[in-house]
Amino acid sequence: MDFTILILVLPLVSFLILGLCGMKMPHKAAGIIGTLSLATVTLLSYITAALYFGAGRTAEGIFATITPYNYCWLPLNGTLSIDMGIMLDPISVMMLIVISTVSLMVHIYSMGYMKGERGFQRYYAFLSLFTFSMLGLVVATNIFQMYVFWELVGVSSYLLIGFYYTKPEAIAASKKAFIVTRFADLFFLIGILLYGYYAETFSFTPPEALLVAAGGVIPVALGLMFVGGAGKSAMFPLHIWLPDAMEGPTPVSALIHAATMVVAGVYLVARMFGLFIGYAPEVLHIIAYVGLFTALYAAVVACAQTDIKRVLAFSTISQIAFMMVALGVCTSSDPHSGGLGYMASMFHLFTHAMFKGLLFLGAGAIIHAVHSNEKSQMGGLRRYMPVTHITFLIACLAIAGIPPFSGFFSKDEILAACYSFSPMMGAFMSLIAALTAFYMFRLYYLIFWGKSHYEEQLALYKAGATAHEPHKPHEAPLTMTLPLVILAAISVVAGFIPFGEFVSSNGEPYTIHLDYTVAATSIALAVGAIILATIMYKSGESRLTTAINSRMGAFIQAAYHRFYMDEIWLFVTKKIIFNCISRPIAWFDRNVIDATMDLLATATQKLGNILRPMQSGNIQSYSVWFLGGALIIILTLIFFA
Amino acid sequence: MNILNLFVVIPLMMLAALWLSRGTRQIRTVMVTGSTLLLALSVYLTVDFIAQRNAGVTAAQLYTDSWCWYPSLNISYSIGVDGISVAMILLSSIIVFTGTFASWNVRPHTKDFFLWYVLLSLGVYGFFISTDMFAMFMFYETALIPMYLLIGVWGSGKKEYSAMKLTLMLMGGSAFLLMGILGIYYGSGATTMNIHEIAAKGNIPVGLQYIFFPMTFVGFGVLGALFPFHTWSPDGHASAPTSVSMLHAGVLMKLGGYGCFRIAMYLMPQAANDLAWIFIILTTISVVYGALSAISQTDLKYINAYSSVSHCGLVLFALLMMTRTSCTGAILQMLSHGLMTALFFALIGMIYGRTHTRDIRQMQGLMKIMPFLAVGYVIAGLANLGLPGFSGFVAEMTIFVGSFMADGTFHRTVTIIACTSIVITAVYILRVVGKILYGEPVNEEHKKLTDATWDERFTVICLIICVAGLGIAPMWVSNLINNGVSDIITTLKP
Amino acid sequence: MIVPAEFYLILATILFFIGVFGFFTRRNLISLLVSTELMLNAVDINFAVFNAYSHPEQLEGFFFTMFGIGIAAAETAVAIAIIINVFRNAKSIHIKNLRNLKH
Amino acid sequence: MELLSTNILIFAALALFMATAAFAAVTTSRMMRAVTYLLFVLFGTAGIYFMLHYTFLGAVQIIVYAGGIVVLFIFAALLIGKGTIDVTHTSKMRYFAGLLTSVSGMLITLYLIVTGGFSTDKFTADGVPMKVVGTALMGTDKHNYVLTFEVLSILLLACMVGAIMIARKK
Repeated sequence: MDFTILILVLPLVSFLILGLCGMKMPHKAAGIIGTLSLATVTLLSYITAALYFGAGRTAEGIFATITPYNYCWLPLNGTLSIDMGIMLDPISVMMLIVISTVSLMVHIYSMGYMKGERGFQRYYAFLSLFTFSMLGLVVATNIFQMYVFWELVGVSSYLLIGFYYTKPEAIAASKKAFIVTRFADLFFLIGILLYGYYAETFSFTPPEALLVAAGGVIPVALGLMFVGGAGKSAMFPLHIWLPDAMEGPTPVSALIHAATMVVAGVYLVARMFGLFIGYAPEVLHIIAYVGLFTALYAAVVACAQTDIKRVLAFSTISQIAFMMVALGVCTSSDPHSGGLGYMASMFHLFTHAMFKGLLFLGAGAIIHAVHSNEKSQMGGLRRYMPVTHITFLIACLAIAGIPPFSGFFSKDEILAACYSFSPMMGAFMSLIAALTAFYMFRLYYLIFWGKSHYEEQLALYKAGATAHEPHKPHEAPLTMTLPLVILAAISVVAGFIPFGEFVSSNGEPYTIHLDYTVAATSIALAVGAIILATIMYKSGESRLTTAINSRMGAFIQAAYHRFYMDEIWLFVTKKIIFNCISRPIAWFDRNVIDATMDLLATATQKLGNILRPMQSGNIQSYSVWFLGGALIIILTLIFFA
Repeated sequence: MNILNLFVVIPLMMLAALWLSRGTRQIRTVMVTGSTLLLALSVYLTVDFIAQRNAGVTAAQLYTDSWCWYPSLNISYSIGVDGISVAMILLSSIIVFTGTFASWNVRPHTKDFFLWYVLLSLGVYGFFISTDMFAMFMFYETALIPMYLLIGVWGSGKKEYSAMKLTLMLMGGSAFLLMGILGIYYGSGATTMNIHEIAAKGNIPVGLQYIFFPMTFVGFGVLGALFPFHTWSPDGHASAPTSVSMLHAGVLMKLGGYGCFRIAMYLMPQAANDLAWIFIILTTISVVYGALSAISQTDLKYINAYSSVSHCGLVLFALLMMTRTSCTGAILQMLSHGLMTALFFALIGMIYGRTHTRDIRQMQGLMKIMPFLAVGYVIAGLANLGLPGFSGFVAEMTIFVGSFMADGTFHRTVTIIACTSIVITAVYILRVVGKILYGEPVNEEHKKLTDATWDERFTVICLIICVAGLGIAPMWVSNLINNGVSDIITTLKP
Repeated sequence: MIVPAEFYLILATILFFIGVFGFFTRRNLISLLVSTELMLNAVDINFAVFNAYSHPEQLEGFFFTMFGIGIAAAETAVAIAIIINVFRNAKSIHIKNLRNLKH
Repeated sequence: MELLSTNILIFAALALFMATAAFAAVTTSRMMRAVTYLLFVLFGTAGIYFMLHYTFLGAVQIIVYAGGIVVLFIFAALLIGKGTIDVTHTSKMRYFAGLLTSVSGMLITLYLIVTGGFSTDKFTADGVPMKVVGTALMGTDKHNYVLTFEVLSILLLACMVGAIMIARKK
């Protein structure tokens, strides 16, 4: 599998070419270079997957972990070193496919979406950098390599969110995203340090004896690593950066903030799954509860948002929380008893990447058409944008969990895992799944059905009420619709992939079988939610909607403001850290420490001023002092010598 | 002839040539030739040193030579380098080289500026090649004095005040240092000033070590921006001209860490072990406090100066942890911080030269006006906040992993505290980047400004290549300094 | 009866310190010079007395006194020249007015 | 009583006269008077030299000091302010500081002289013959002073030139 190095090298080369001499290239050339390199990477990833899974299982019945490259990059001491390499195992191969597929779609899509934008070459350079980092992250051979690429992913996300660097919101959002995730990464780093110290290695398979000897430290280390993962994967309360990150170009949101980077935290927990199960099952349960709360919170908030990308962002948070919950409810590594969640989580990661990517790209097409993110500017678009409409509908059905779309299968596995953990957990998760269906269809109806904003404006224009003719929404160009169609196709069929055959918690094959009670419940709930959404939103705001709005106004307002989490964070950072810590420290430095130093200087000067009159140039006073001094010396000599 | 002598001889010849030269053109020719020679020489030295090490030469010091200056006090001009010094010499050469280009258009009194500049670098080189305490001290002072004039004459803002403050505080430090050196000399029996001979004897009484270790450490620590003796740094850096800031933050502050390691800790291991905790607390404060102070500054140079306090604090912090990994990390951090901060100061100088303000509230949207400088600034910022692929990450990670290896809960706790600085660093770097580079340009005056000229581009690109090079391939540094560090660590932790 | 040497010394001491007192307290350049002469005289007396009482076989004190007188003459001449010049420039010989040399 | 021999009586009178004149010289407020009192002191000093039988020295004292230097003083005093310029003292503070230091200095010195114990046994009333003085001044042996003499003469010359240069009108 020596060629796998190309998977990493190609995006990097493309980044360097575009980054260094992109400015001198025509837009088209830059786009083609980026897309071609990515297409090659995608092809290589598929070949890798084919070869890897095609090679068959070992005697133990698992897919062997292959490490074609592993070099010592930086030796730290006798036992520890930071290695760089490529490791292939079922989940990393699966991630390769997810990342390269979505990334390729986004590359193609961006050719249309970003056409004519200032900094087009830069955009492709950053995309390549991101793809490189994300691929490096998933094939990491050890936790430190993962951390290295983790940081790189963070910075590419920063650069891409801040792509429109003249927009104040984008600047603020990029800063926020980087700092919040960096804050979480601090815990990740501390976790790594603890882990490395006690396990004496950064690899994923440490010697068991050392871990047992370390005792209670390993759960702490793993918990800290999870905090890092929570930062990237936007778990409550570190989720605040993700909705703001929607200020970036929409394809970027699709790639980074829906399909790939944000699931890095899930991937991290999955990567360390063996350790979690073996040494820190209680931490896994904490993860489950954090995930549950996040899923619920995000789903509720999503119901009240008006910006379509924000709705999708909260939906993403909620869905990632689903994956986290699925990992958290695992109680053993046997998929047949308690370990189902692992497979479910990975499966959901896979399907979610496809349909959420599709949703974002669809949203991008819509935004491209109406030049706004606000739902009030939309409505009735199904007539103008048929392809987008159909693909968006497919994605909505997938995320709502309607068979035979892919989301149904993966979500069903998660729910099954939750029910087997505890019925309470399962019930909550079913409820959230229903909420998901509700807010997705609310979004769907608000965009594609109801009164057309364009027609209203046109009517106004014709009546002479507005001065300029409204812009007519139009279907996106082929470069944009093609990825939509491809992703939609994948979303339709992905559910039938025998995912358990490839990925499971202990590596052994697992045949997915539906738990019909769970499936029936969730379908019923989803359909119910969709019907409710249809009643409420199909033709604009119905009576029911108004009634609900007036009854629960305060709650909806709170949800619209995301339960004021941003304000709390802003208070903590702005008021407490900036005004109550940094300012006083800076003041302290200038006025206490520096002043002390200055005081030494001024004291010397004052003393000099006191002594200066003695140096008057007046011979008489000199001689008085001289004689006085001489007398003192003489007296000393007389009486002490 | 010993190759190391060239590091003193070439600057001396440059001084003579500068003195004789007339007109900017000749001065530039002398400077470029000289600094290029020095750079080539130090690259050669590095390569040759690594080659010798790989060939199995294990002597602690290579290229040693000694010439007695003043027999009655056993002062001699002894030279010799180990890996740490080689690394530092390489760093100095890079900074001197790029600094020359960064001060391409310095005015007025171009000739005098470069005379002092070369004298300063002479002191720096002399310090790193010496193995005699007194010679080191002498070169150290040689490096300090020109700083006063360079800031006082060619600086900006409150330059006289800053120059005076900087010089006085560093001189205060060197007073302690001199006492420390004399203490070491007499404590070890007054037979030699050579560091390695004293270390080999290891006979300084513990009582004396307790007195003279803090003196020496603080003496060098002032230069290494040890809390609470760091306050010269913000004012000094803010007022210094670009290339002086580069050389000062990039190299001169490293003299502090180097001296702490080479003289204070190496010669007085017992006291270093027993008293480390005090200084670990101080350096931890430096690390976090410097970073926190940087958040609310509004002057670009102040931000960077406080950032230097934080990063240099990390150097001393890692040295005091006294594990091999952490000390390797400290050396890496010296290199890395030297390069990064030089890059930063160079860029700030270039931006200031155009906008005539360093107040971040008065600048906006520079990315559109001067894309090259702005991109350079972003890269410098990312390197500073420890992005993988740049030197800062390598250094910080080595330090954190190494410090974590040190025994004791105390060490681990302070390591975790020090780790928080990476988040705080991100905050102040991104704050500045967001404020001055992004957004739409608002100031009409600024819209007319031009992007970097060729000499500025050259400076910036050189430094970025160095920073990235060190960050992508850090292995060779470990190879280079391994022996040097383990010598000292073996003395410290037998 | 010979006058004891101490008597002379006491007299010289008294004269010397009267001169010192004058030097410390007078404000007029000429008065200062007068005080200086008093001190010089006292010292001259001492030289002569020590010579006469301790080493009469050699004449070192004797000649020291003589040369002292000579040098006093020279010194006075120069000093008075300076005082006159100062007076001509500053219109005063009060030392409180003579501060221009300081700056 | 032997203590009150003629010599001692003469010395006492001389000493009293000199001390009084000296004190008057530094306290009088008229410049001419100060110079006159100084003249008295100088004459007294010559008397002291005569008592020591250093007659040549006494003569030099009268000729050079009393005759030469005092004339210079008088000229200066007259040139500057017709002798009317007052010679008042400095500030009270400095007056007392000066008084304190001089008195304490005097007391310490007197204490040392009184407790020191000088031998007076070598004193002879022979005086110094002129021939000895002359040969010693012009001789080149040990304890001869021709070099000093010549140096002094050059000094005097230099002073003369210097004084003229300084006092000359521009």
